[in-house]
Amino acid sequence: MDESSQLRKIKDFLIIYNSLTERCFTRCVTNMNHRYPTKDETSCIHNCAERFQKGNQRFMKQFMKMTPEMVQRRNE
Amino acid sequence: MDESSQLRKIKDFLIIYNSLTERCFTRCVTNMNHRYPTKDETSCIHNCAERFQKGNQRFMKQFMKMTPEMVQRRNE
Amino acid sequence: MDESSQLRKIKDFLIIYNSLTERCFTRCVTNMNHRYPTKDETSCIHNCAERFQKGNQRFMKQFMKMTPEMVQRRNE
Amino acid sequence: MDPQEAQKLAAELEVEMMADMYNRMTSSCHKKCISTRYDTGDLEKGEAVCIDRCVAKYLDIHEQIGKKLTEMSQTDEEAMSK
Amino acid sequence: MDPQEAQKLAAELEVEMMADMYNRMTSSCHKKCISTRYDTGDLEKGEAVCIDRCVAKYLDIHEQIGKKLTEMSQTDEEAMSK
Amino acid sequence: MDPQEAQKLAAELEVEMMADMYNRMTSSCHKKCISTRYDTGDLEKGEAVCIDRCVAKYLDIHEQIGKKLTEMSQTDEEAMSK
Repeated sequence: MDESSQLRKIKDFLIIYNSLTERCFTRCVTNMNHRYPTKDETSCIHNCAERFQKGNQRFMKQFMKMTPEMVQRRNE
Repeated sequence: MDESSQLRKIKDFLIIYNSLTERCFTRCVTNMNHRYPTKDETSCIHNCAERFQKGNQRFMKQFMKMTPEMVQRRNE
Repeated sequence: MDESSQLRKIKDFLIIYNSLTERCFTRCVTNMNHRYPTKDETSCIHNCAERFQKGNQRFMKQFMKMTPEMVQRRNE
Repeated sequence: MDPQEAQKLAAELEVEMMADMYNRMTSSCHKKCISTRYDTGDLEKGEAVCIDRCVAKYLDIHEQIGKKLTEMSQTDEEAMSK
Repeated sequence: MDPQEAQKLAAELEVEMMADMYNRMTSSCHKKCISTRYDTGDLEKGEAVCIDRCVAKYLDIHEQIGKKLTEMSQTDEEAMSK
Repeated sequence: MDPQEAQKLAAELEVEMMADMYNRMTSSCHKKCISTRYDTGDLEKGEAVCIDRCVAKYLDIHEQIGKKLTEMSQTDEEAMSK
Protein backbone atom coordinates (compact mmCIF):
# COMPACT_ATOMS: atom_id res chain seq x y z
CA MET A 1 0.00 0.00 0.00
CA ASP A 2 1.43 3.42 -0.90
CA GLU A 3 1.57 6.35 1.50
CA SER A 4 -1.39 8.20 0.05
CA SER A 5 -3.86 5.31 0.51
CA GLN A 6 -2.40 4.64 3.97
CA LEU A 7 -3.22 8.25 4.93
CA ARG A 8 -6.75 7.77 3.52
CA LYS A 9 -7.14 4.67 5.71
CA ILE A 10 -5.96 6.53 8.82
CA LYS A 11 -8.34 9.39 8.01
CA ASP A 12 -11.30 6.98 7.60
CA PHE A 13 -10.45 5.40 10.97
CA LEU A 14 -10.22 8.78 12.69
CA ILE A 15 -13.56 9.93 11.26
CA ILE A 16 -15.24 6.77 12.58
CA TYR A 17 -13.50 7.24 15.92
CA ASN A 18 -14.64 10.87 16.24
CA SER A 19 -18.20 10.20 15.18
CA LEU A 20 -18.46 7.18 17.47
CA THR A 21 -17.40 9.29 20.45
CA GLU A 22 -19.92 11.97 19.53
CA ARG A 23 -22.84 9.59 19.11
CA CYS A 24 -22.18 7.41 22.15
CA PHE A 25 -21.46 10.42 24.37
CA THR A 26 -24.68 12.11 23.25
CA ARG A 27 -26.74 8.99 23.95
CA CYS A 28 -25.10 7.62 27.08
CA VAL A 29 -24.24 10.72 29.10
CA THR A 30 -27.47 12.27 30.24
CA ASN A 31 -26.50 14.55 33.09
CA MET A 32 -23.53 16.56 34.30
CA ASN A 33 -23.97 16.02 38.02
CA HIS A 34 -20.65 14.17 38.12
CA ARG A 35 -17.21 14.97 36.77
CA TYR A 36 -16.31 11.32 36.07
CA PRO A 37 -18.36 8.86 33.98
CA THR A 38 -20.62 6.77 36.24
CA LYS A 39 -20.68 2.95 36.14
CA ASP A 40 -23.90 2.98 34.09
CA GLU A 41 -22.51 5.52 31.64
CA THR A 42 -19.30 3.52 31.18
CA SER A 43 -21.19 0.31 30.51
CA CYS A 44 -23.49 2.11 28.04
CA ILE A 45 -20.45 3.61 26.25
CA HIS A 46 -18.83 0.19 25.82
CA ASN A 47 -21.98 -1.44 24.46
CA CYS A 48 -22.64 1.53 22.22
CA ALA A 49 -19.11 1.46 20.75
CA GLU A 50 -19.28 -2.29 20.18
CA ARG A 51 -22.65 -2.08 18.47
CA PHE A 52 -21.68 0.81 16.26
CA GLN A 53 -18.49 -0.96 15.25
CA LYS A 54 -20.37 -4.19 14.46
CA GLY A 55 -22.95 -2.13 12.60
CA ASN A 56 -20.16 -0.46 10.61
CA GLN A 57 -18.72 -3.82 9.62
CA ARG A 58 -22.14 -4.99 8.47
CA PHE A 59 -22.62 -1.76 6.47
CA MET A 60 -19.25 -2.17 4.79
CA LYS A 61 -19.90 -5.83 3.95
CA GLN A 62 -23.32 -5.13 2.43
CA PHE A 63 -22.03 -2.05 0.59
CA MET A 64 -19.20 -4.10 -0.94
CA LYS A 65 -21.74 -6.70 -2.03
CA MET A 66 -24.04 -4.14 -3.65
CA THR A 67 -21.63 -1.77 -5.44
CA PRO A 68 -20.42 -4.08 -8.23
CA GLU A 69 -24.05 -4.45 -9.45
CA MET A 70 -24.55 -0.70 -9.20
CA VAL A 71 -21.39 0.12 -11.17
CA GLN A 72 -22.30 -2.49 -13.78
CA ARG A 73 -25.80 -1.05 -14.24
CA ARG A 74 -24.37 2.44 -14.59
CA ASN A 75 -21.96 1.36 -17.34
CA GLU A 76 -24.60 -0.47 -19.37
CA MET B 1 -14.46 27.75 -18.17
CA ASP B 2 -11.12 26.47 -16.88
CA GLU B 3 -10.65 23.02 -15.34
CA SER B 4 -10.51 24.21 -11.73
CA SER B 5 -13.93 25.93 -11.83
CA GLN B 6 -15.36 22.98 -13.74
CA LEU B 7 -14.26 20.68 -10.89
CA ARG B 8 -15.85 23.10 -8.40
CA LYS B 9 -19.10 22.88 -10.38
CA ILE B 10 -19.01 19.07 -10.40
CA LYS B 11 -18.32 19.08 -6.67
CA ASP B 12 -21.27 21.42 -5.98
CA PHE B 13 -23.53 19.14 -8.04
CA LEU B 14 -22.36 16.02 -6.20
CA ILE B 15 -22.89 17.63 -2.77
CA ILE B 16 -26.47 18.53 -3.74
CA TYR B 17 -26.99 15.03 -5.14
CA ASN B 18 -25.71 13.35 -1.96
CA SER B 19 -27.66 15.58 0.40
CA LEU B 20 -30.83 15.20 -1.65
CA THR B 21 -30.61 11.42 -1.43
CA GLU B 22 -30.04 11.63 2.31
CA ARG B 23 -32.95 13.97 3.00
CA CYS B 24 -35.48 12.31 0.73
CA PHE B 25 -34.50 8.80 1.89
CA THR B 26 -34.82 9.85 5.54
CA ARG B 27 -38.26 11.37 4.97
CA CYS B 28 -39.79 8.96 2.47
CA VAL B 29 -38.59 5.55 3.61
CA THR B 30 -40.23 4.78 6.91
CA ASN B 31 -39.87 1.04 7.32
CA MET B 32 -37.59 -1.76 6.27
CA ASN B 33 -40.19 -4.46 5.80
CA HIS B 34 -39.33 -4.62 2.10
CA ARG B 35 -36.06 -4.86 0.21
CA TYR B 36 -37.29 -2.79 -2.75
CA PRO B 37 -38.83 0.70 -2.58
CA THR B 38 -42.64 0.48 -2.53
CA LYS B 39 -44.84 2.42 -4.96
CA ASP B 40 -45.64 5.03 -2.31
CA GLU B 41 -42.00 5.43 -1.40
CA THR B 42 -40.99 5.85 -5.05
CA SER B 43 -43.63 8.50 -5.64
CA CYS B 44 -42.59 10.33 -2.45
CA ILE B 45 -38.93 10.22 -3.53
CA HIS B 46 -39.72 11.76 -6.91
CA ASN B 47 -41.82 14.58 -5.48
CA CYS B 48 -39.24 15.19 -2.76
CA ALA B 49 -36.36 15.43 -5.28
CA GLU B 50 -38.35 17.75 -7.53
CA ARG B 51 -39.31 20.04 -4.67
CA PHE B 52 -35.83 20.21 -3.25
CA GLN B 53 -34.40 20.98 -6.66
CA LYS B 54 -36.99 23.72 -7.27
CA GLY B 55 -36.29 25.00 -3.77
CA ASN B 56 -32.56 25.05 -4.52
CA GLN B 57 -33.12 27.07 -7.69
CA ARG B 58 -35.22 29.57 -5.76
CA PHE B 59 -32.52 29.81 -3.04
CA MET B 60 -29.82 30.44 -5.63
CA LYS B 61 -31.89 33.08 -7.44
CA GLN B 62 -32.70 34.99 -4.25
CA PHE B 63 -29.12 34.66 -2.98
CA MET B 64 -27.78 36.10 -6.25
CA LYS B 65 -30.24 38.99 -5.92
CA MET B 66 -29.23 39.77 -2.33
CA THR B 67 -25.43 39.42 -2.37
CA PRO B 68 -24.54 42.52 -4.45
CA GLU B 69 -26.27 44.75 -1.84
CA MET B 70 -24.50 42.89 0.94
CA VAL B 71 -21.06 43.23 -0.64
CA GLN B 72 -21.72 46.91 -1.35
CA ARG B 73 -22.74 47.62 2.26
CA ARG B 74 -19.63 45.82 3.51
CA ASN B 75 -17.34 47.93 1.34
CA GLU B 76 -18.91 51.26 2.33
CA MET C 1 3.13 33.61 13.06
CA ASP C 2 3.68 32.24 9.55
CA GLU C 3 1.11 32.51 6.78
CA SER C 4 -0.12 28.94 7.02
CA SER C 5 -1.10 29.17 10.71
CA GLN C 6 -2.62 32.60 10.07
CA LEU C 7 -4.87 31.01 7.43
CA ARG C 8 -5.78 28.25 9.91
CA LYS C 9 -6.77 30.94 12.41
CA ILE C 10 -8.93 32.77 9.87
CA LYS C 11 -10.56 29.47 8.90
CA ASP C 12 -11.33 28.64 12.56
CA PHE C 13 -12.89 32.08 13.01
CA LEU C 14 -15.03 31.72 9.88
CA ILE C 15 -16.28 28.27 10.93
CA ILE C 16 -17.36 29.66 14.31
CA TYR C 17 -18.95 32.65 12.57
CA ASN C 18 -20.92 30.45 10.15
CA SER C 19 -22.07 27.99 12.78
CA LEU C 20 -23.06 30.79 15.13
CA THR C 21 -25.27 32.35 12.47
CA GLU C 22 -26.84 28.98 11.73
CA ARG C 23 -27.60 28.14 15.36
CA CYS C 24 -28.84 31.55 16.43
CA PHE C 25 -30.95 31.98 13.28
CA THR C 26 -32.52 28.55 13.78
CA ARG C 27 -33.38 29.29 17.40
CA CYS C 28 -34.35 32.96 17.27
CA VAL C 29 -36.24 33.30 13.99
CA THR C 30 -39.46 31.39 14.32
CA ASN C 31 -41.67 32.74 11.57
CA MET C 32 -41.37 34.31 8.14
CA ASN C 33 -44.26 36.74 8.39
CA HIS C 34 -41.81 39.62 8.10
CA ARG C 35 -38.97 40.38 5.71
CA TYR C 36 -36.86 42.20 8.34
CA PRO C 37 -35.85 40.83 11.74
CA THR C 38 -38.29 41.98 14.44
CA LYS C 39 -37.17 43.72 17.65
CA ASP C 40 -37.56 40.49 19.63
CA GLU C 41 -35.62 38.48 17.06
CA THR C 42 -32.78 41.02 17.01
CA SER C 43 -32.49 41.02 20.78
CA CYS C 44 -32.54 37.19 20.83
CA ILE C 45 -29.81 37.09 18.15
CA HIS C 46 -27.53 39.40 20.15
CA ASN C 47 -27.93 37.45 23.39
CA CYS C 48 -27.51 34.16 21.55
CA ALA C 49 -24.28 35.31 19.85
CA GLU C 50 -22.88 36.64 23.11
CA ARG C 51 -23.68 33.43 24.99
CA PHE C 52 -22.26 31.18 22.32
CA GLN C 53 -19.09 33.21 22.16
CA LYS C 54 -18.70 33.17 25.96
CA GLY C 55 -19.42 29.44 25.85
CA ASN C 56 -16.76 28.97 23.19
CA GLN C 57 -14.19 30.79 25.31
CA ARG C 58 -15.02 28.59 28.28
CA PHE C 59 -14.75 25.46 26.09
CA MET C 60 -11.36 26.51 24.79
CA LYS C 61 -10.06 27.34 28.28
CA GLN C 62 -11.17 24.01 29.74
CA PHE C 63 -9.91 22.09 26.70
CA MET C 64 -6.48 23.73 27.03
CA LYS C 65 -6.44 22.78 30.71
CA MET C 66 -7.34 19.13 30.03
CA THR C 67 -5.25 18.25 26.97
CA PRO C 68 -1.77 18.23 28.57
CA GLU C 69 -2.94 15.48 31.00
CA MET C 70 -4.48 13.56 28.12
CA VAL C 71 -1.35 13.73 25.96
CA GLN C 72 0.78 12.73 28.95
CA ARG C 73 -1.40 9.71 29.73
CA ARG C 74 -1.26 8.64 26.09
CA ASN C 75 2.53 8.76 26.03
CA GLU C 76 2.97 6.81 29.23
CA MET D 1 -3.71 23.17 -14.51
CA ASP D 2 -2.35 20.47 -16.80
CA PRO D 3 -4.73 17.68 -17.93
CA GLN D 4 -2.95 15.05 -15.83
CA GLU D 5 -3.40 17.06 -12.63
CA ALA D 6 -7.06 17.73 -13.51
CA GLN D 7 -7.64 14.01 -13.97
CA LYS D 8 -6.00 13.23 -10.64
CA LEU D 9 -8.18 15.84 -8.88
CA ALA D 10 -11.31 14.47 -10.57
CA ALA D 11 -10.46 10.96 -9.36
CA GLU D 12 -9.87 12.25 -5.81
CA LEU D 13 -13.20 14.09 -5.96
CA GLU D 14 -14.99 10.87 -6.96
CA VAL D 15 -13.48 8.98 -4.02
CA GLU D 16 -14.33 11.83 -1.64
CA MET D 17 -17.96 12.02 -2.81
CA MET D 18 -18.35 8.23 -2.62
CA ALA D 19 -17.08 8.43 0.98
CA ASP D 20 -19.52 11.27 1.69
CA MET D 21 -22.42 9.23 0.28
CA TYR D 22 -21.36 6.22 2.34
CA ASN D 23 -21.18 8.29 5.52
CA ARG D 24 -24.62 9.80 4.97
CA MET D 25 -26.02 6.33 4.25
CA THR D 26 -24.62 4.75 7.40
CA SER D 27 -25.80 7.70 9.49
CA SER D 28 -29.31 7.49 8.03
CA CYS D 29 -29.54 3.69 8.29
CA HIS D 30 -28.11 3.70 11.80
CA LYS D 31 -31.01 5.88 12.87
CA LYS D 32 -33.55 3.67 11.13
CA CYS D 33 -32.13 0.29 12.19
CA ILE D 34 -30.16 0.33 15.39
CA SER D 35 -31.87 0.48 18.76
CA THR D 36 -30.66 3.13 21.19
CA ARG D 37 -30.93 0.87 24.22
CA TYR D 38 -27.35 -0.11 24.90
CA ASP D 39 -27.82 -3.01 27.30
CA THR D 40 -25.70 -5.31 25.15
CA GLY D 41 -22.90 -4.89 22.62
CA ASP D 42 -24.36 -7.31 20.09
CA LEU D 43 -26.42 -6.54 17.01
CA GLU D 44 -29.77 -8.29 17.08
CA LYS D 45 -30.85 -10.43 14.11
CA GLY D 46 -33.54 -7.91 13.12
CA GLU D 47 -31.04 -5.06 13.18
CA ALA D 48 -28.68 -6.92 10.83
CA VAL D 49 -31.49 -7.65 8.37
CA CYS D 50 -32.58 -4.02 8.58
CA ILE D 51 -29.04 -2.82 7.77
CA ASP D 52 -28.83 -5.07 4.69
CA ARG D 53 -32.17 -3.86 3.33
CA CYS D 54 -31.45 -0.25 4.21
CA VAL D 55 -28.13 -0.23 2.31
CA ALA D 56 -29.72 -1.88 -0.74
CA LYS D 57 -32.67 0.51 -0.71
CA TYR D 58 -30.47 3.56 -0.17
CA LEU D 59 -28.35 2.68 -3.20
CA ASP D 60 -31.47 2.10 -5.34
CA ILE D 61 -32.87 5.45 -4.36
CA HIS D 62 -29.52 7.20 -4.89
CA GLU D 63 -29.60 5.86 -8.44
CA GLN D 64 -33.22 6.94 -9.02
CA ILE D 65 -32.49 10.44 -7.77
CA GLY D 66 -29.44 10.64 -10.03
CA LYS D 67 -31.65 9.87 -13.03
CA LYS D 68 -34.28 12.37 -11.89
CA LEU D 69 -31.70 15.16 -11.50
CA THR D 70 -30.27 14.47 -14.97
CA GLU D 71 -33.79 14.52 -16.40
CA MET D 72 -34.64 17.79 -14.65
CA SER D 73 -31.45 19.54 -15.78
CA GLN D 74 -32.15 18.50 -19.39
CA THR D 75 -35.67 19.95 -19.20
CA ASP D 76 -34.16 23.20 -17.84
CA GLU D 77 -31.64 23.40 -20.66
CA GLU D 78 -34.31 22.80 -23.28
CA ALA D 79 -36.47 25.51 -21.71
CA MET D 80 -33.54 27.94 -21.76
CA SER D 81 -32.53 27.21 -25.35
CA LYS D 82 -36.03 27.98 -26.65
CA MET E 1 4.87 29.68 1.58
CA ASP E 2 5.38 32.50 -0.93
CA PRO E 3 2.95 35.48 -0.82
CA GLN E 4 1.32 34.50 -4.12
CA GLU E 5 0.45 31.03 -2.86
CA ALA E 6 -0.84 32.49 0.43
CA GLN E 7 -3.10 34.85 -1.52
CA LYS E 8 -4.42 31.98 -3.64
CA LEU E 9 -5.18 29.91 -0.52
CA ALA E 10 -6.90 32.88 1.12
CA ALA E 11 -9.12 33.32 -1.94
CA GLU E 12 -9.97 29.60 -1.95
CA LEU E 13 -10.80 29.80 1.74
CA GLU E 14 -13.20 32.69 1.10
CA VAL E 15 -15.03 30.72 -1.61
CA GLU E 16 -15.17 27.62 0.60
CA MET E 17 -16.57 29.57 3.57
CA MET E 18 -19.13 31.33 1.38
CA ALA E 19 -20.24 27.90 0.12
CA ASP E 20 -20.42 26.65 3.72
CA MET E 21 -22.57 29.63 4.73
CA TYR E 22 -24.82 29.05 1.72
CA ASN E 23 -25.26 25.37 2.56
CA ARG E 24 -26.13 26.10 6.17
CA MET E 25 -28.60 28.77 5.05
CA THR E 26 -30.42 26.51 2.59
CA SER E 27 -30.55 23.71 5.14
CA SER E 28 -31.96 26.04 7.81
CA CYS E 29 -34.46 27.70 5.46
CA HIS E 30 -35.54 24.37 3.99
CA LYS E 31 -36.58 23.26 7.46
CA LYS E 32 -38.45 26.51 8.10
CA CYS E 33 -40.14 26.85 4.71
CA ILE E 34 -40.70 23.59 2.88
CA SER E 35 -43.48 21.22 3.86
CA THR E 36 -42.55 17.59 4.39
CA ARG E 37 -45.70 16.26 2.73
CA TYR E 38 -44.48 15.12 -0.65
CA ASP E 39 -47.79 14.68 -2.47
CA THR E 40 -46.70 16.95 -5.30
CA GLY E 41 -43.38 18.03 -6.80
CA ASP E 42 -44.28 21.72 -7.00
CA LEU E 43 -43.37 24.48 -4.59
CA GLU E 44 -46.44 26.25 -3.25
CA LYS E 45 -46.71 30.03 -3.47
CA GLY E 46 -46.31 30.42 0.30
CA GLU E 47 -43.18 28.27 0.26
CA ALA E 48 -41.57 30.42 -2.42
CA VAL E 49 -42.32 33.65 -0.49
CA CYS E 50 -40.97 32.03 2.66
CA ILE E 51 -37.70 31.11 0.90
CA ASP E 52 -37.20 34.66 -0.37
CA ARG E 53 -37.76 36.18 3.08
CA CYS E 54 -35.70 33.53 4.79
CA VAL E 55 -32.65 34.12 2.56
CA ALA E 56 -32.90 37.90 3.02
CA LYS E 57 -33.28 37.58 6.80
CA TYR E 58 -30.48 35.03 7.08
CA LEU E 59 -28.06 37.36 5.28
CA ASP E 60 -29.12 40.32 7.48
CA ILE E 61 -28.51 38.31 10.60
CA HIS E 62 -25.21 36.94 9.31
CA GLU E 63 -24.09 40.55 8.93
CA GLN E 64 -25.31 41.56 12.40
CA ILE E 65 -23.51 38.63 13.98
CA GLY E 66 -20.31 39.53 12.12
CA LYS E 67 -20.45 43.03 13.62
CA LYS E 68 -21.21 41.64 17.07
CA LEU E 69 -18.23 39.25 16.93
CA THR E 70 -15.88 42.04 15.84
CA GLU E 71 -17.19 44.24 18.67
CA MET E 72 -16.74 41.46 21.22
CA SER E 73 -13.19 40.66 20.15
CA GLN E 74 -12.26 44.35 20.42
CA THR E 75 -13.64 44.52 23.97
CA ASP E 76 -11.58 41.42 24.81
CA GLU E 77 -8.40 42.95 23.43
CA GLU E 78 -8.97 46.19 25.34
CA ALA E 79 -9.55 44.21 28.53
CA MET E 80 -6.33 42.27 27.97
CA SER E 81 -4.21 45.34 27.21
CA LYS E 82 -5.23 47.06 30.45
CA MET F 1 5.02 10.86 -2.54
CA ASP F 2 8.32 11.46 -0.79
CA PRO F 3 8.57 10.67 2.96
CA GLN F 4 8.83 14.35 3.92
CA GLU F 5 5.58 15.22 2.16
CA ALA F 6 3.86 12.17 3.71
CA GLN F 7 4.96 13.31 7.16
CA LYS F 8 3.65 16.82 6.52
CA LEU F 9 0.27 15.44 5.36
CA ALA F 10 0.09 13.16 8.41
CA ALA F 11 0.71 16.14 10.71
CA GLU F 12 -1.98 18.17 8.92
CA LEU F 13 -4.38 15.24 9.25
CA GLU F 14 -3.78 15.08 13.00
CA VAL F 15 -4.54 18.79 13.41
CA GLU F 16 -7.65 18.49 11.23
CA MET F 17 -8.98 15.49 13.20
CA MET F 18 -8.28 17.20 16.52
CA ALA F 19 -10.25 20.22 15.27
CA ASP F 20 -13.07 17.88 14.16
CA MET F 21 -13.17 16.23 17.59
CA TYR F 22 -13.20 19.65 19.27
CA ASN F 23 -16.08 20.86 17.08
CA ARG F 24 -18.15 17.75 17.78
CA MET F 25 -17.44 18.11 21.50
CA THR F 26 -18.51 21.76 21.67
CA SER F 27 -21.63 21.02 19.64
CA SER F 28 -22.57 18.10 21.90
CA CYS F 29 -21.81 19.97 25.14
CA HIS F 30 -23.58 23.10 23.95
CA LYS F 31 -26.75 21.06 23.59
CA LYS F 32 -26.33 19.50 27.04
CA CYS F 33 -25.30 22.63 28.92
CA ILE F 34 -26.54 25.87 27.44
CA SER F 35 -30.11 26.99 27.86
CA THR F 36 -31.99 28.03 24.73
CA ARG F 37 -33.76 30.93 26.40
CA TYR F 38 -31.84 33.94 25.17
CA ASP F 39 -33.09 36.61 27.55
CA THR F 40 -29.57 37.56 28.56
CA GLY F 41 -26.12 37.34 26.97
CA ASP F 42 -24.39 36.00 30.07
CA LEU F 43 -23.54 32.41 30.92
CA GLU F 44 -25.08 31.31 34.19
CA LYS F 45 -22.91 29.76 36.89
CA GLY F 46 -24.49 26.33 36.38
CA GLU F 47 -23.85 26.49 32.66
CA ALA F 48 -20.17 27.23 33.18
CA VAL F 49 -19.77 24.31 35.62
CA CYS F 50 -21.63 22.08 33.17
CA ILE F 51 -19.25 23.04 30.33
CA ASP F 52 -16.18 22.24 32.45
CA ARG F 53 -17.51 18.81 33.43
CA CYS F 54 -18.77 18.07 29.93
CA VAL F 55 -15.37 18.77 28.32
CA ALA F 56 -13.57 16.64 30.92
CA LYS F 57 -16.04 13.77 30.54
CA TYR F 58 -16.01 13.96 26.75
CA LEU F 59 -12.21 13.64 26.67
CA ASP F 60 -12.32 10.70 29.13
CA ILE F 61 -14.85 8.91 26.98
CA HIS F 62 -12.96 9.68 23.78
CA GLU F 63 -9.96 7.96 25.35
CA GLN F 64 -11.99 4.94 26.50
CA ILE F 65 -13.50 4.51 23.05
CA GLY F 66 -10.04 4.71 21.48
CA LYS F 67 -8.89 1.83 23.68
CA LYS F 68 -12.05 -0.17 22.92
CA LEU F 69 -11.60 0.25 19.16
CA THR F 70 -7.96 -0.85 19.36
CA GLU F 71 -8.98 -3.87 21.43
CA MET F 72 -11.75 -4.80 18.97
CA SER F 73 -9.50 -4.52 15.92
CA GLN F 74 -6.93 -6.78 17.60
CA THR F 75 -9.59 -9.41 18.32
CA ASP F 76 -10.63 -9.21 14.66
CA GLU F 77 -7.08 -9.69 13.43
CA GLU F 78 -6.53 -12.66 15.74
CA ALA F 79 -9.77 -14.21 14.49
CA MET F 80 -8.70 -13.72 10.90
CA SER F 81 -5.20 -15.13 11.39
CA LYS F 82 -6.55 -18.37 12.88
